[in-house]
Amino acid sequence: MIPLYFLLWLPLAGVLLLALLPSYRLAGHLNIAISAATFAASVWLAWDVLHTGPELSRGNLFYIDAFNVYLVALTAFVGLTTAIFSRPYMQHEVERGRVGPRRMRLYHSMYQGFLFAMLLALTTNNMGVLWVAMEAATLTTVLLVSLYRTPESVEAAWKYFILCGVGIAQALFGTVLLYFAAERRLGPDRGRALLWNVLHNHAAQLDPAVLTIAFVFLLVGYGTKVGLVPLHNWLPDAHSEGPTPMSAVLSGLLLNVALYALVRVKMLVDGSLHTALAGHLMMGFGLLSFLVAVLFLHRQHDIKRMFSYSSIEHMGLMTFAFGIGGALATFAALLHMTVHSLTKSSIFVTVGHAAQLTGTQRIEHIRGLIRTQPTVGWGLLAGTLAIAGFPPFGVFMSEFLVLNATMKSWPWLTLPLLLGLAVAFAGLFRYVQPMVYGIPPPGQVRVRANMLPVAIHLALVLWLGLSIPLFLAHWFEQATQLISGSLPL
Amino acid sequence: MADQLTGWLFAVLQTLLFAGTAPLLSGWIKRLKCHLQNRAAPSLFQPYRDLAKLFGKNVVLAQNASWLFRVAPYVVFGAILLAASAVPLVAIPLPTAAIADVIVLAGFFALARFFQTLASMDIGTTFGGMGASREVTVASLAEPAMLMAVFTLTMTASTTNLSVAMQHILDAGLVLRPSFLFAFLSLAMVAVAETGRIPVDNPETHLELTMLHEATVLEYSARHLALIDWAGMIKLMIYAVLISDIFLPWGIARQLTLPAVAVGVVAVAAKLAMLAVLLALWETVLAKMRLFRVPQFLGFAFLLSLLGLLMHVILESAL
Amino acid sequence: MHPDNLGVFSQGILVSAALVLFTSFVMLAQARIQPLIYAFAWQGALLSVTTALVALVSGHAHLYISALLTFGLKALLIPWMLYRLTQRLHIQFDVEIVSHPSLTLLAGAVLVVFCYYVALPVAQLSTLVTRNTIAVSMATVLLGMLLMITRRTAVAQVIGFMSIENGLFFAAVASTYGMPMIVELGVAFDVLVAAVLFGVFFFQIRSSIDSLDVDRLDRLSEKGD
Amino acid sequence: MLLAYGAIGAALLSGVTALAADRFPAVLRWISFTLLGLCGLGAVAAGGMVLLTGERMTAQLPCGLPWLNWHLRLDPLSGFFMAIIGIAVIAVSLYGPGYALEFQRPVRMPGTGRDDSREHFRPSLAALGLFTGVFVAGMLAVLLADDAFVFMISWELMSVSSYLLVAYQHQHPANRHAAFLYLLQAHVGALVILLAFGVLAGFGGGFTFHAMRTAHLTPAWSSLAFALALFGFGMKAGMVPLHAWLPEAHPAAPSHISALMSGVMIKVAIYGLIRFAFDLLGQLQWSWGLATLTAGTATALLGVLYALAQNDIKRLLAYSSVENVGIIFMGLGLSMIFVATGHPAIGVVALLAALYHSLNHAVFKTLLFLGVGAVVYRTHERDLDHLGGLIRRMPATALFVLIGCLSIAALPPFNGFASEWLTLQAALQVPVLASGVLRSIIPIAAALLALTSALAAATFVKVYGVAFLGQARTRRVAHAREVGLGMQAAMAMLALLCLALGVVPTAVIRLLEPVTQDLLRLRPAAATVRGWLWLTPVSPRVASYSAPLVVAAMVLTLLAGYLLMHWRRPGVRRVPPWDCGFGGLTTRMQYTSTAFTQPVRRVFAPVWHTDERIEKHEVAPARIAGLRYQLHIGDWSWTALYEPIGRAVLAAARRVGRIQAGNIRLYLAYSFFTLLLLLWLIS
Repeated sequence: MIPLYFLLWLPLAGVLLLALLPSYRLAGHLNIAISAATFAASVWLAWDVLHTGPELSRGNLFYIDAFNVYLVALTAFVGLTTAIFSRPYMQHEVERGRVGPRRMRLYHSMYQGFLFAMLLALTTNNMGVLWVAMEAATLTTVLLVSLYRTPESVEAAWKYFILCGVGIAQALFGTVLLYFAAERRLGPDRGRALLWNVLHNHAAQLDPAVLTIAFVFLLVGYGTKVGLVPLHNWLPDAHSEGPTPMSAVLSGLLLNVALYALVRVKMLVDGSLHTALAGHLMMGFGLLSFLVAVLFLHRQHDIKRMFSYSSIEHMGLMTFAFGIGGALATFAALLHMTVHSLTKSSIFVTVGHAAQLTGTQRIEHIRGLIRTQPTVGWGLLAGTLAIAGFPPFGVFMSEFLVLNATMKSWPWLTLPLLLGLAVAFAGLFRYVQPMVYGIPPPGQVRVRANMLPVAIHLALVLWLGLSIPLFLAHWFEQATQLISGSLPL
Repeated sequence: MADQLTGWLFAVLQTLLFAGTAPLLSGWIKRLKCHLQNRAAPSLFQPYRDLAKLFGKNVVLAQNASWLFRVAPYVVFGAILLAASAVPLVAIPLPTAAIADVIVLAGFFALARFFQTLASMDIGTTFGGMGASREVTVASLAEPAMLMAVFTLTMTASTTNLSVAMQHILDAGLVLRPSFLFAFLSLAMVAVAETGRIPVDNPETHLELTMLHEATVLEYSARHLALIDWAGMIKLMIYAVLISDIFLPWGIARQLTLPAVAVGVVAVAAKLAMLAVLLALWETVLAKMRLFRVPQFLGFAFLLSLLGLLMHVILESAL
Repeated sequence: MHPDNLGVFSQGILVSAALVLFTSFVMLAQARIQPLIYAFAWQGALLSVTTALVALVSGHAHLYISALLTFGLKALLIPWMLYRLTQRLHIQFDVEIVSHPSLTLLAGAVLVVFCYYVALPVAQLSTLVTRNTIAVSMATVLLGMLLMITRRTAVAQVIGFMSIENGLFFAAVASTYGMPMIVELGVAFDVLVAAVLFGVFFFQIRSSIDSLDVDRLDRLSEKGD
Repeated sequence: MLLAYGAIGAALLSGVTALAADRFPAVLRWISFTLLGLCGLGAVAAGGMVLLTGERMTAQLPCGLPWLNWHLRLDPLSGFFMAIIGIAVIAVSLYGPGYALEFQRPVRMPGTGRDDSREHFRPSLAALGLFTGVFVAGMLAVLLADDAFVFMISWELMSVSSYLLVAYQHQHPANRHAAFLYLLQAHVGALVILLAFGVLAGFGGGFTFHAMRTAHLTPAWSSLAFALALFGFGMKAGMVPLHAWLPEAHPAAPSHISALMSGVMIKVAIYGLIRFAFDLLGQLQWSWGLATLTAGTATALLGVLYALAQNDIKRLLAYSSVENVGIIFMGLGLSMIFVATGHPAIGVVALLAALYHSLNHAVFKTLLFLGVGAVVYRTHERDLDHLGGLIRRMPATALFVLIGCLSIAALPPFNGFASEWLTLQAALQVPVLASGVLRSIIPIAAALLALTSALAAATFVKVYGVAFLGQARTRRVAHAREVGLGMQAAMAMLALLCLALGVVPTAVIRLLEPVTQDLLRLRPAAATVRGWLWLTPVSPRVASYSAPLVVAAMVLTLLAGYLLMHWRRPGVRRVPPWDCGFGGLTTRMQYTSTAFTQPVRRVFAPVWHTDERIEKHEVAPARIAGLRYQLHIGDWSWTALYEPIGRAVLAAARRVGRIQAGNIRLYLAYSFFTLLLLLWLIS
């Protein structure tokens, strides 16, 4: 459990430290250092869990199993790479005078705060604390969305704040009902009644009626944060208006965490209901989000906004897959979580550079990236290909599995899925291609770009696409077994 | 072994016969036409004289003519000659018929046309291009009709090998087949188009608006021109022989004995003479049609052959 | 159940529950900013009273703490902050036009019925004194949302948001005698931070569109062309 | 198998080495292309070995999913296509080093100012080399794949890399548009193929081809699967009306890539269809055959008609690829029909014809694209109406292209003729069929095939006549020079192959025996019964063709004629062209390609979206000083199919866009009502 404490205390310390540190240059380095340490801790933790199996911390406050440990590692990793990217990027922003040093302090400290909130949400064993952490994640990021203080960013932040706040509130109500149901069964020792492992063990005894209502509230609540249509409206705004590193972690991580919470809940509900209600609801929402987002892709003017819609699309796909349930689908969804967050964050990194070197986020003003700065151009192209599900990138593998699972259990739903994939692809490419190709407009200049994160991420995605390393496969299988109760094949 | 050798020998002889008598046929046709249009007729051997004269002359070549222009006549002649060698003229047992069946025959014609049209474009004159363009248009419309007609026959005989087909028809004896009727008509029309006769083309004229084939040979002279003209005559004869020997093969020699072959020669001569009369009449009665009426003409030919095919499928599938 | 076969405190709980719900309706109907804040404060106070009563009935000591917490936070601190803000933004006397107020109230009433209908199966199970309060709290939550939907000023929306929080808290207290302490604290902390942030945002919005009318925040949309 | 690995490895390696090419161009020209050549040799060797021994080799790579490794397999069918790819790749690797010089000199960017520093740029050689390598590797990998997963991966790899090559010269908007269209259609096709595999896998319980072979499908399901496959692979192969991307994309790429795409990539699609229909699905149904035959006929005819109407020489070649794909499809369709109706012997002939034509088309289309590439390389002119007279400037290229034209126009004794002859022979065997419908439809298809080949001949008379014969129409063309030896060698090799494949068809058929053995459990016994000299597809009695003798006879007659003519040399006088005595011949009097096709355009008018404009510049009534003629030939599939779909999607997007109205209260209302709805649902 030692690594766990490191994992949580490091970012928490970071919050205070960075809040006090005046020099933003130094803060940038420190930010990287802390994230690196956190990542190391997560790896250590993963190592432990991989060898000794699920762990329950003293006081039952934390519970680490295969499902969340790999998300922890992923979160810490993306946190690190994004931090690496954010240092030069934000410096450049300061030089452009979009943010002042004081706000940079806020930025850095909130960055760590956000990481902390997510790690807490992932590792905690207490549904209540999970809720608190999710809310905290919102609170820490909401000020970062409006970091530039432009009217758009403020508007985006406000919507983000209100919608997520209200949504999360529903989730809390669901949690209360959950507690209510559990506490009536587990009786006296109230403290344990919200512990996930306890709930999971006694899921069968929980009262279905209550849990159904609870699930609805939790679905709407956490679903808002996952960005399920029609609760998604905050997402494109928030992702497109904040500073790019934020967009990267929001798209890459926050959505994952929310989905994680939703899946945890689903596991409980399934245990109690013995009907596929939860699954069907998730499938419905997933499919709807997928299809709607796909169409939105065709009406974009802002490059970051476009990719946030693609995040909605992929989240919808994952939700759908988790909804289907079976081992294969779950495996696919887990894999898709990983590859999507890797790819999407790398895309946002690239997009950030692109926006800096053209000085705009308007798609129609970005042209000929490959000429101006080949690394950025190719990076964007590769990332888009990857996210559009072209082999040999990992996204293809997961989508392949999702389709596969769908064909097995819901053959006719493969049609809308395929249609959606095609339309989504068209939507992405009709905008991306002119940006990377062609002749750059005057005044488009190279910038100091750190493409290392992109390279690493894409390389990883490629690796996952060609062959899943054994330990990872092992993890996925454990997690699959945990969630769906059976092994893939 | 011995009879094989005689077979090949005979094949060569027959080919020479083909080449040798082709001018005679066109001379005969010319003569008939003159009589019909009561003009003073040239001698039956006029074509030979023309050829001989042309062979004797020096070649006058355009400055910018390329090697292709000079090779083309030989290729054209060669291709047509090969085609001739594959068609049973007087006797059925023809080893060369196995080398090239009907489809290959069409292929040879196409080859000849390909080179002739190319050559006509080589100099870069307007007439050349015009001729080539029209020639290929007409040809590409004639080809399917012809193949369709041939299919009808070959489906009856279930072979594309000419001598085998004729054998089969002879063995079947005198059978009236509706399909053959249509096939005959369409093949005749195609032949008219392919050999550049009225009403599709007019070999006698050099008027810009009317000529197809002639436009492609304007720049040629002397031996080149001779070869091309000769090839044209052979082509005409091939079509005539095809029609006559396929639709009324009687008289053609079945084995290579002298009397049989003699009978064959006479028979084929008679048949060709008759056909020539028909052609002459036809050319006298009809007038050259506008270029863009030709597609309709050939379309009709295609329709006929299609009908023939359907007749075969519907009425004769029992036969 | 009939109130008359209950203890006086239990009756008190029911009464205050009713009052909480009533305050939500008041807020829904209230067009002026300042009275809205007062109503909100009253709701907080009633909430803490309820909590105290529940603590008294059920004898859970830790509920007293949360009662105090609630009172401090939701009856005093947050209303006060909001009040100060409205003063500093000079909007305390603003009156906003609520479209079809009566219709809104009617909708609220329907909502209550709906919530009762939904919560019925849950209520059947409950052995607690305060069994039907789940419906009430759910209603409070939904009424809060309704408030947010019908109001255009940011302040009103915040109050709606807070009243949703109240509803949640009420649910927690009334249906399950409160959540585990750590969760309580966490939630309270979150609410506090949220309140502060709202304060910040008023100014940001004000400075960006020099008004607090959220309907004018519609730059980001996909309507275009 | 090792050879195949080696080939793929070499291809990838050449791609990797090319990365250095931006700094040292020589690397690309010498190392990368050499490796590519090795790859080609390896592929040919691997394919040839399998074809000669007729054995199958399988392997598994520890990649992919934990429970689904990569299954690979090399059997005669894949071997044959591997050999095809190999040949083309060898040619390209010979051609490349010379051709790549084209991209070393900076190119002017259109639309930028004179004194602009960005006016010139150098296309990245690294990208060119890298993607070429990956492209080739992808194609080879598709052939090796033995489970749907590997198949899809390598398939998409092939598509993506070729897409990047199409977009290589992306300074031209047209190329960008072409690339987008290409990738989009490729992706859609891939998804459909995936669905087809999914149906099979659903019944077979696994994504390995082995499992699919053992799957037992109901006729309805297998028909569905086949329909999907036909759609997917047809889209890649350029089946009408899914062909729209092909004439856009193939010309856009650098010529040697166009050669690969047109020559072999669409063959990979054909391979996919054969593998799917004949191997995986097994039980063929004659209705599929009919569908394929009809599609093929339409494709062939429309393809050639569109080709005929083109003036851009590379576009023209692309359309003629569509035509040839149609011919191949006809062969496949016939084969399906005959096999399904219980005449495997004839089915084999048809299948042979299809395979044979795939090989031939690969050879002569590659040759033609390389030749045209040479022309473009020297003249920077793709419009036929600006070329002319090249036979005198580039004699070698002219000769090779002539051979290519003869082959593609299906003229004896070249290879194109042999395969079309086989197709016709197969079609002529209809009397054996019981169904009168088939017996009347198939001959019509055959006749249309004849029409197609005649039109093809017309097309290439036009190409050769306008581009290589006559007089040069522009100054640049008039000063064109012959290309380097490497490029000539590539073309020479292919030209020889054209002749060889045409002259000894029996040898090719011998090679193909194991393939048919594998697919239809039957060898084309009759075809070579009378020895290598005679090709007798069904039986000597029914039909026979002896290309060697034809060639011999032809050579003899030519020699004889030549000697006869020249035994005493009558002089040759060079004079100005006669031209019916008009004289004053200028290059502008020549028939242009537009003029050449006018009669055909008029005959088949409804096929095109023709937009013909004549602007008269009249100085005085009835005194015309100048005429301006412009003609635009449109593809009807656009207005009929693609534009409506695009519009529909955009309309849907617009509708959906309304829900994101920007008003936060609206959004709140959404979640509010969602909540209510769900609550209402559950209770």
